[in-house]
Amino acid sequence: MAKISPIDPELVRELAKLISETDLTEIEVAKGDLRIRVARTVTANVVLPQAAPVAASVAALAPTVAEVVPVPAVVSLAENPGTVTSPMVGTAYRRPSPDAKPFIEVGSKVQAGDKLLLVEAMKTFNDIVAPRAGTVTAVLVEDGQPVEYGEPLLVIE
Amino acid sequence: MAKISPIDPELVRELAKLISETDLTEIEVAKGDLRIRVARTVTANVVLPQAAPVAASVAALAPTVAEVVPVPAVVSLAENPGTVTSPMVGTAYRRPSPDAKPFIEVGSKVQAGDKLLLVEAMKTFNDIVAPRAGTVTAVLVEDGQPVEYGEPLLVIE
Amino acid sequence: MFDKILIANRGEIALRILRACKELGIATVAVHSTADANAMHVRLADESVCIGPPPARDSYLNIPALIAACEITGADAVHPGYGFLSENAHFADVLAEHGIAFIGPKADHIRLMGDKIEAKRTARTLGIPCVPGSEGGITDDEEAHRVAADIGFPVLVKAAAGGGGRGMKVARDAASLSDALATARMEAKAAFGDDSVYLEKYLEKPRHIEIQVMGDGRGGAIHLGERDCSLQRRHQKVWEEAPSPALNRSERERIGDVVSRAMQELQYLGAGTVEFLYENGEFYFIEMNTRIQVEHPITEMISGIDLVNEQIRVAAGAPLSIRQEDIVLHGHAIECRINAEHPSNFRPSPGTITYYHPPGGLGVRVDSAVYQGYRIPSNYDSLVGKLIVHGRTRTECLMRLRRALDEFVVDGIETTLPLFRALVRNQDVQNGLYDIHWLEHYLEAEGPAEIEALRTV
Amino acid sequence: MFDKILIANRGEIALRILRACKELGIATVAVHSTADANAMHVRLADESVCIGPPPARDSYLNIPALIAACEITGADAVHPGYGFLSENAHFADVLAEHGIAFIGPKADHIRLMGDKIEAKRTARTLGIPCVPGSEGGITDDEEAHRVAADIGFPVLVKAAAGGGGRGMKVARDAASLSDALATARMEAKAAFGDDSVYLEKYLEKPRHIEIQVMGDGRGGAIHLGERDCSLQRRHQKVWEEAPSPALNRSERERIGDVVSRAMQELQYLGAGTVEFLYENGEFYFIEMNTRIQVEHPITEMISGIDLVNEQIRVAAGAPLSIRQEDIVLHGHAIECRINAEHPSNFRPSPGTITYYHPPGGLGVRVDSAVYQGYRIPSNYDSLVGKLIVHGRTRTECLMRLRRALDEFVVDGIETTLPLFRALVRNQDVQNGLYDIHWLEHYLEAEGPAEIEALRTV
Repeated sequence: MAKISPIDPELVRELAKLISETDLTEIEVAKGDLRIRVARTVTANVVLPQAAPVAASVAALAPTVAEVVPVPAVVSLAENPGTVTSPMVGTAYRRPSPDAKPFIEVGSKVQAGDKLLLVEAMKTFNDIVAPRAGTVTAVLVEDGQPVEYGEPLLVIE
Repeated sequence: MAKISPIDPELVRELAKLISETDLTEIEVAKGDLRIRVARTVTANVVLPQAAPVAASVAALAPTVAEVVPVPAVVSLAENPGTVTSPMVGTAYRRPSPDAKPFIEVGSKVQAGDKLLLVEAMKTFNDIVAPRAGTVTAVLVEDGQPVEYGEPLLVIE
Repeated sequence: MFDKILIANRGEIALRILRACKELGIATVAVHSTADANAMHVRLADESVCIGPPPARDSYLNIPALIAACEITGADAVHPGYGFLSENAHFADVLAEHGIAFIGPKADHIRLMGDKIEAKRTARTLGIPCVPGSEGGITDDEEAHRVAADIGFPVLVKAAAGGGGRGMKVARDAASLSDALATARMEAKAAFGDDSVYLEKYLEKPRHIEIQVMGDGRGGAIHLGERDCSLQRRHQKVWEEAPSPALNRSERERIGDVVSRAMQELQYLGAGTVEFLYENGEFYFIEMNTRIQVEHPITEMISGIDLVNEQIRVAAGAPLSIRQEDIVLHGHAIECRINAEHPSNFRPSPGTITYYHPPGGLGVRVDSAVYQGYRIPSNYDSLVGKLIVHGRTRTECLMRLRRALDEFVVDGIETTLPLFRALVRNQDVQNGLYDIHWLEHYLEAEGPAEIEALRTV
Repeated sequence: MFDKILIANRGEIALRILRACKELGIATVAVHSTADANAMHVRLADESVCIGPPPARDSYLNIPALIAACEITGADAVHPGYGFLSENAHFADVLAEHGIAFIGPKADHIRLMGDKIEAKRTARTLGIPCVPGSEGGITDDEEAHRVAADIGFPVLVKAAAGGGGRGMKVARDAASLSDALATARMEAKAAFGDDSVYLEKYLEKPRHIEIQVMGDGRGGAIHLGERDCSLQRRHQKVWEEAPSPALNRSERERIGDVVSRAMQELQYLGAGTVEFLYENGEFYFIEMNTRIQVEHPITEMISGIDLVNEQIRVAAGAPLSIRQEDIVLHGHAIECRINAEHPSNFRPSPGTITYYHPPGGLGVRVDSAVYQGYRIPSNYDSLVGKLIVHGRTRTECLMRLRRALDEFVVDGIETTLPLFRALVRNQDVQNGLYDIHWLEHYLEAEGPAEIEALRTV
């Protein structure tokens, strides 16, 4: 025990290099009875409470606050490559006319170019078509729902 | 194990050196039944640029800015247990009268209670005496220099 | 004019004075305790001197330290702000002995108004209306009825030797006066061994109305209208407005005229405030504050006069920059004192401000010495800042205050912002229908729930 | 009054409009590009709609998106701010077709003033002074001398077919006119194959002076005095003040009267600005802006009129809230446009604001949509905020501006704050002695060194 140091500085240094290179926060290695664990706390990201406080205080104060689009959700859905977002502000419609049946439902198989929805803006109905083939796994808007630019409409997987 | 201290200070020191060298915040090493874990909290320096920007902009803008007491220096000196600080605002004098020689010089050996300086405030001369015996290792004020509360006057080691 | 002014105060008022000095081209010396080394006024001053440890008695109230700070910096005048040494006649005397100007009234006037009994006597002599009552003790019921009829019901029957509420009875009409007299006498006899009582007009729902005055010390004095500071909690002003929603122009001119003539006679110097209770069209003198007040900005907003600038000028011997006839009051102003306190239970909340964003835009003024990253020390008062809003009408002012309160962000500590968000939405406040008891009642009733609802959503 | 206003803009003017709406109790809709999702006006609005990707043509200039945003939110009016669609008559027309009010002038007036030649012809018809010159081309030297004597020297000889400075000569007196004519003709002939020239009064050191007007659209119109915007860099206003240090009261009233009568005749609706060059006591029309301007706050500060509030009211059909005779201008106001640019070489400096502390206190107004942690996008203009300062006199205003600039902290990006710190200390600026070329000359001479010296110490 006393004779050899259990520490292999080179090993630790190597792990340290790896950890910073890979952006990991922890590496644990075990071999035989040797176990080494290195960790690094990512530099406390001076989290400026930007959005939170202002939004909070505003929300607190405006009892008439309307539904604000839930930005975080939008962002994560928008990042999904299968999400079809609205190319414009307007009103989304799921069927060609009030009596018709919807263009698609969850589970519908679509080909690239298939009509999925209409978005009406300035009395003009704009077709929203499938960018690729696949199955509709989620429809995120109601018939007649207002949508803003970039708002997720549905997901094709 | 019970006979000898399980702590090997050298080992810990070695790990400490490694941790600061590598910018890690944690290292854990286990070999056999020995397990050592060292960690370091990187003081999440939420560096709020308080003093700096304001001071900078002020300094930048007031060409008449007077000498502002270098607070950081004061703080570190003030933390030295041998530092004698001014108990009041006033003017420090190093000698009892303009012609006399200074009470002390760097290198003077002093006993607790020995007179070191005078601080004059409102035409009253207040004795500054040695809080303990020792050798004067630094005199930080000039004769006739204005001093503020808590300003380091001299150091006795 | 002065060359260098030492600001013998801290917090927002120290910054307010510093700004006035800078705008006059006068050099500034900030003094501070060790707890205030990072204060905004210290950072912005031309020079700063640490005058002692955190306790105020060892620093901001430490006269020798302040004199020494003047001496080592060569300051030729001291502005005391409010609180601390601002109404300390001895401090004014000591400064005079050292050849340093005190930016405030003459020491004699500080002394006079500091003695509450002497102040009332002087007010009466100067023609300032006081609470009417019997001159001295009354032992005769018939005399009591005569006096009561004279001052008008309701009257308060008080034990002449009394205090602390004992032996005090309210008589609402002549019929109940005899009873009240008998009971008060009995209690007075039992409590103090003396059954003589005196009568005083009883004010049920008074407002707190104060008149801002400014004098040149040589018999020139003007008034700048009133402030209504009725919204108080534990005798602390919370919300102030100018003009008062309760006064009309002729009332304003009448009381202003009385007060400014009194100040002329007194040869008053500098800024001062004559405080009154006001009920049913009548004013009753309470006291006079011989200093700048926390709520002075609302008067500045409606009069266009920089009161601290004016204080400095007249202290330096200059005449008043304005005559009474030049003063035109424009619009309406409200000040909210935002404290580092829980908004409904008022527990102090010192700590570090982690995010700070003051409101801006037209008609919005923020007087505050805090900044993001500033730690509010627990040694002093809890004032975070004053939000002052001006509008062309009281309605516009209230709407603007509401939007400014909605923009104001102070994180990391509790503040009384939600209290003000509740007040600005309150019907009574909107209608200006409140007296000095209103806020206490509100806080005992629906207040806390309404305030809590406006903290976060 | 409107129930819900959609603010078709971003940045500080979007926030300015939002504040006016809140103070009128009108619900607000913010629109924004994806780059502005975290903008202050978005956070403070009652509702917000993302209208497109960062490029302005796809978002803030995207008329169908804005109409759709009105439709899905039920907004009954649109305030266009300045820039973007604010002077787009087509946008006003489309809004009208959709039954949505445009908070701005009638589309015809936008169109009229958007056509520079038509605007000048109209101005002349309405009695607004323009740069005098020959009516058309001159071929006869004698006629040229007669016209030159009439309009006064110096005169500019310009090729009638010309442009781009070619064929332009300045004649400072009658003696040099013949030479100038000959040279100009020769150059004109060579360049354009046509030697006819025309004469125009040559302004050597004009100031930029503009008159703020407000009309009710039914023949009621007032003016609110002038703004002096002579301190410009590359035709961008940098520092504006009101009133102009160069105008006296009678000049102000004379030009104000001319302009307001013209607006009455035009039946102009809403806020507008008539811009002039001013030299030797004479005004020369440049153009009219049919929108609220960046520098509108200085007029608000001296007039006490909330211009955006007034815009909204008159757009809703209300009469003007003030008559010409009610307008009294008080004191002096200066605005500094603080940009995210290097202060002496003006390289844009987008990025994240790591520390933000605006100045406060008496007479200081900050109109800004930034906050600590805000990232200034590189897609739009670089305006960080406007510092607007008011004082009872120009001197007080300058002193206050200086102290406010000293308090202002914006870290993390370069800003033009040091430029203003240099300007407020400059003797010419202090004396009000500058023309539209002054700032360019200053920046070519001692400016950069002085500005750099005021960046940090």
